[in-house]
Amino acid sequence: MMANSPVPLSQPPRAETSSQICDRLWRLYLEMLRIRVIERRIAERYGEKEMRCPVHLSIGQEAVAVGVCAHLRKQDKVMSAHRSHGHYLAKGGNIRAMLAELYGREAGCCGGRGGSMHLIDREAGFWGAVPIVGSTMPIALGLALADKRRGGDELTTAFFGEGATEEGVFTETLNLACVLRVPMLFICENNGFSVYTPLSLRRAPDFEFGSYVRSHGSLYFSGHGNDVEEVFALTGQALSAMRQDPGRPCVVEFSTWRYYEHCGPGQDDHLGYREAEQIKHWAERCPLAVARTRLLALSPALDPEMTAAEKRYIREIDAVIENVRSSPMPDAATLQRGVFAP
Amino acid sequence: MMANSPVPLSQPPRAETSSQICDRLWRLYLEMLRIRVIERRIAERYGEKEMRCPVHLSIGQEAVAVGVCAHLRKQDKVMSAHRSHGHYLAKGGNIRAMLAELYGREAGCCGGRGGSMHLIDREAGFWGAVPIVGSTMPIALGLALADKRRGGDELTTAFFGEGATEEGVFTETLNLACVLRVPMLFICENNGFSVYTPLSLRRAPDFEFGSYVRSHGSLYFSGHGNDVEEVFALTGQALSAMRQDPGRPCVVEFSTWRYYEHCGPGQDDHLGYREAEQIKHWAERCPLAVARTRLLALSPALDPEMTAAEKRYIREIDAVIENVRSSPMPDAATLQRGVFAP
Amino acid sequence: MSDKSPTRELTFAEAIREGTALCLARDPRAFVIGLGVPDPKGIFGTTAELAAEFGADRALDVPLSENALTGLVIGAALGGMRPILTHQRVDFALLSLEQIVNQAAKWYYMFDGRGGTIPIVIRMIIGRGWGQGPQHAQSLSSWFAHIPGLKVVAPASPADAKGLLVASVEDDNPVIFLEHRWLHNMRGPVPEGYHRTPLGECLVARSGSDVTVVASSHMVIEALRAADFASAHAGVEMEVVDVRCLNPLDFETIANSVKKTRGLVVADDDTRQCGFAAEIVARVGEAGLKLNAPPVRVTYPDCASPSSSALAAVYYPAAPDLFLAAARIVGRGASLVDKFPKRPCPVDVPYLEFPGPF
Amino acid sequence: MSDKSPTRELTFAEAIREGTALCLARDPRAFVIGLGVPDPKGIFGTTAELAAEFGADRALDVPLSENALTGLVIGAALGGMRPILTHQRVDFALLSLEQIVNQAAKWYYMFDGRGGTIPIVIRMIIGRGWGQGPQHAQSLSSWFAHIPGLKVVAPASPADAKGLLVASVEDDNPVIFLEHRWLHNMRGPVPEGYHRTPLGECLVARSGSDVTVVASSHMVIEALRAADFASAHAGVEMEVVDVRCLNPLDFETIANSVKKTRGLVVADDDTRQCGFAAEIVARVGEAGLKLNAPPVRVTYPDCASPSSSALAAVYYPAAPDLFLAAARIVGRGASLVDKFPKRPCPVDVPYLEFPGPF
Ligand SMILES: Cc1ncc(C[n+]2csc(CCOP(=O)(O)OP(=O)(O)O)c2C)c(N)n1
Ligand SMILES: Cc1ncc(C[n+]2csc(CCOP(=O)(O)OP(=O)(O)O)c2C)c(N)n1
Ligand SMILES: [Mg+2]
Ligand SMILES: [Mg+2]
Repeated sequence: MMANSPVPLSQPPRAETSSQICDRLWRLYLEMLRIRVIERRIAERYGEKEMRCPVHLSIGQEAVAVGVCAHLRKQDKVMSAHRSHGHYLAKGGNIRAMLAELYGREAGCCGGRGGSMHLIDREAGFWGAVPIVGSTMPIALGLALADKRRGGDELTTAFFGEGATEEGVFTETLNLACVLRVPMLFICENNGFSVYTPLSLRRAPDFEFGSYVRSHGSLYFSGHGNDVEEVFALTGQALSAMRQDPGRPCVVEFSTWRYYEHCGPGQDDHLGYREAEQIKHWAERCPLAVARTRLLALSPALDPEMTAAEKRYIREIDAVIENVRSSPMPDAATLQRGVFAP
Repeated sequence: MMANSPVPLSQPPRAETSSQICDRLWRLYLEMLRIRVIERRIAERYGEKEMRCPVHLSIGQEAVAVGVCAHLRKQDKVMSAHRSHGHYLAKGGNIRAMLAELYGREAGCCGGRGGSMHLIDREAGFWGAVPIVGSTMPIALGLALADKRRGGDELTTAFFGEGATEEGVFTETLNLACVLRVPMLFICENNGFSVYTPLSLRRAPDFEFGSYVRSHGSLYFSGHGNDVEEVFALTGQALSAMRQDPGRPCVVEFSTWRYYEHCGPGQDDHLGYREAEQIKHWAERCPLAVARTRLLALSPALDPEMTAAEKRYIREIDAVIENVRSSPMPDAATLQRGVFAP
Repeated sequence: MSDKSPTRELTFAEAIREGTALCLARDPRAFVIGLGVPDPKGIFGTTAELAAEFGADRALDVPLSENALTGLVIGAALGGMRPILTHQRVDFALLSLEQIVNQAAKWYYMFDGRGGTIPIVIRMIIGRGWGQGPQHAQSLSSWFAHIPGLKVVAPASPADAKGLLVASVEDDNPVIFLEHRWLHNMRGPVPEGYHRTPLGECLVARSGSDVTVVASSHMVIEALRAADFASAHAGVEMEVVDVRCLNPLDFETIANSVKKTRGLVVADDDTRQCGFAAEIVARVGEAGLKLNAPPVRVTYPDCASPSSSALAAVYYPAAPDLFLAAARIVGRGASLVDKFPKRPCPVDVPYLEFPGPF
Repeated sequence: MSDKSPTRELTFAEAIREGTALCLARDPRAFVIGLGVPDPKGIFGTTAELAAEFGADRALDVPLSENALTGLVIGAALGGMRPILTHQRVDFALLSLEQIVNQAAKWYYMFDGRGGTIPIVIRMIIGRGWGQGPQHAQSLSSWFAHIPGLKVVAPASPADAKGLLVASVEDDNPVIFLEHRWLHNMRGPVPEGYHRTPLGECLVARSGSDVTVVASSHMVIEALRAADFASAHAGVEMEVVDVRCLNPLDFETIANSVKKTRGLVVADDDTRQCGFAAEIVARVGEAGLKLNAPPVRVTYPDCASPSSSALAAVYYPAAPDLFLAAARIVGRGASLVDKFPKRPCPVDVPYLEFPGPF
């Protein structure tokens, strides 16, 4: 079985790399690679029509998930939305439960009830994803409030797309966080699109997300989301700013790009809703390629290890898929189980 | 009958005052006085239990209504919320239809169906008030959009309290206005309270309303709402800024204070939810007193005219009330009329 | 449950306040949150002095943000708290239905139990009074009862207000707690101490042999008035079933009553089409229960609630209408409706001293 | 109305697109607005190329702001426009219910006509498909039908999709236009030209003498399949009444059918409690219509819609269930249900080539 949890950064530096930087980047890279391999496999096998639910792949956006989650401990909490595979995996979510969910199996993290848009693994600190845009933001705030009241030191993080910030619930949630002084982390993945709709149809040319956020009394940072080292560093900065100013929430915005269609297993740049120049710009900034180039510059010897790791991940995901495919579907008799909690 | 429309500023200066400034202030003062007298009368007679609906008096906030509406033409459109008497009257709403509505009569502006929280007089350009906080903001935007598409030059204004800006619908509406380039005027009356709840429980200490608004790409102005000349001047500035930058909405925030309880005919400072110092501060800044003092300094001879005007307004409102009280209640047989438009 | 002084009387509002205070005292995870919770009027007295007694962080005021606030209490509940959220009017809760319906109601089911439970109580004030008008006097009880995963409670007496509130706070599911504004000042005996009324049980509030009236919330009061009159003047014995909990629904009690009386009136403080009354009539029909006459729904007409007292008088059905429906079903006494005692106060207030303006 | 080529076939989605284009061409005040309206997929083809044909300001894309957007179209309608607002799922419209219920539905009534009319059409996609799961497969038709002032339309055929859409745009009231996702790719004859189907009229989609099935939207398709089988194999003649418009409801057509058949099955693509099916059963009961057997509701069970195809198979009732209900009422043929032809495709798609993923 594959590792279910991201490699924690508190581990001692690996022997085979000399510098800590290289070591960290190597581990971040591996985690991104693992997620990429898994999602690619999902895309490849989707056409078999055995995963019978919508899938929103995060291929291209792995660096945000991995760079942010690298700072989180198991007990820290994460919530997400429709595009949550990467967050779930980076937070250490159980891969078999995820795949089983996509395959509609009993062993799925929701027993097959949710499909890809409803991932959950509370043991790994992944407290749930739902596909109504924006809706987990206040729920995550409530989780953070409960921890604060309990005197716990857990950090709660909500991942969402830039589209979610257009919903009124974003300002309401951020304001509540500021007023109630709940130090929660909001991670906005700005990939420029809400389905097919570009930002230019959703925000005025002079819209200023940073001052929007700060006007509430929240901290705000922004950076490149396809550079996992920058994501890692910026998240670290955000967390230390939060520690220095306790009770303040923080929003971090990362620019990024999805390489696949909004929903489904394919690519759709032929539809023409994204400009060729943009497409090219981002194609050159694949988060895995960026990290790989840098790693190889630091340590050329990693090249074969990369190939080996990829092969290993492929083997692992294929094994999971085969295991899941032979696992039972939910028992029809359980259909009405749990409408009410006992 | 009393005048139903605000004294238009395009009228030639009155003979009895020398300066234009004085003349304008006099007319603004008279309009505030008229509104004050009407609402005071409502408060005084509310205990008779013949006005059987909630009333949210705007006593203390007249300067905003009057100073803003003095810029508006009849065809310009206004919408408001629960505390709308002042806006309705300043826009020229029919006083008899308003009182009849409060008295639940057939002649009410809603035929008695709405009560005080549902004023309307489209002929006067008052397109409706409803008591769900924030809900007329996007409706007003839709009106403005329709005018824009028709190529009309009408201006649409939404009045609302600062509490309404906490609802998600405010940012959604403002963003839509900016994205669709609809030049609409948002007037925020910041009286510091949402019912009994002070701003300090609703916004972080470093909340910045101005940058919140501007971050959307909107214009923003703010000023003292109890000084009718400042309200008039600032609104003028706002309108010329809008003319210079076509397609941009504008939010103007006025600080003000309500002298009466949130809802009902009484004063409730004995309840202790507002600080004595604040109460004193604002008591000294009654918009009528401010204007009166200034007027008398400009033209002491106005003193008896003020007294005479007040008496006249009292007579007029009393006549309206007596007229309304003897008017018929709605016919019970009409209960289900107009569930659907024909 | 303790029942030391069953004759002690409280108002419905005081009973809610007492139940809430007991929950706050017993369970440190419980807190009350909502617009106006700690304010001088304390939501018609139901939250009065809770902040003073339990601290400001157990009785919280908030910005105007119904939607996010609902998400916040859902999350807090997932995190182990037991929030009680208040809305001063159900009409305002319309802004939060996405969270209530998509998230709170489904969470436990859709994550197959692994998402955790959402023990929240959402108090909503429904109903009329003093010309509130079209946007401050709705019920929408059938909306909530339509959603799987929501428990829906609507007490009619001070005792049940307390007992059902306590049970709602203890329940691990989201509970919609509907309070008709006309009930807050009604007095009645309320058991002292930590008293719980189980969710999901109808109460036969008055037994009778001739016709069954199914009612909830304030309509129970009207039904009992109708039953008193019917018994005293028409020799018609109306059995009044107080639904108390619209979901889960104790249909057995209703069915047993209908089997006995073979007559059915459903009284519902809501507009008619697709209202809760339709569900009761449908279930009785589906169950094949024999009726001596067609069932009757007594509801608001299908239009919004008007403000003017002249229109309110014809909009809201009351005891005489229930009596008339019952008498017609039984086939005697209908003409006596003219003898029904006049209301001692105007039609738009529950009693003469009703303070208004809300 | 022109009917040049009644045999010309279009898909349901194409029919909506055609109806919309005709409205845009005929009335310069009409425009379409909503997330994805001008995008390459054009809301399952229903808005395809409208922006190219009529200009970007007649087919608008928007930010994610369902609530304000609804207010915006209400205001635009007051200002003389005739907006068609689209939601890709009814579930998203939950964010806008305050505007729909408090404002759009009540405006004309609560201002006693002086507020003006709100001619808006709100298209909402309902229903399942490809494992959408708990938050993307609701119906909520009874919610809308419960609100006075909303017209609620749910076509079942391409012809009605076009005709009812045109009539909805022409109507001066807010119209909730419900499109079941499984219908979009179904083909059927569609009249050419500016064709209008009046709101508020049920259609007897198939006549029969033994039992009435009342259905709307996709359930009509299932009912017709059931009726074909019942007639061919069990000698049971099911009359299928397609509701088409849930409010205002043409109960007369339903009552006439029930009077004839003395049997009632109500098929509803929604959960059961307080659903629209309850309203039909209640009305039939209240009207005192004689039935040979108790009425039956065929609905979803009272739980959220699960994603897995194994659960979908038991969650969604289909033609065999309707046949079984009808056969039991009539008292013959029930055992033939085992002979019901198997679906030619998996249970979670309407037909084998259903593209998914939405
Ligand atoms: C409230 C709501 N409205 C609309 C949708 C349909 N929808 C699903 S994902 C999505 C795009 C959201 O964009 P963004 O938040 O930027 O996330 P991304 O898909 O780009 O990762 C939309 C509009 C939804 N799920 N919920
Ligand atoms: C959506 C909604 N939530 C709550 C209320 C109850 N309510 C009525 S007025 C009001 C205060 C609003 O404050 P503000 O907007 O500042 O206006 P003000 O009363 O100060 O003029 C509240 C909370 C409401 N009417 N609508
Ligand atoms: Mg995006
Ligand atoms: Mg205020």
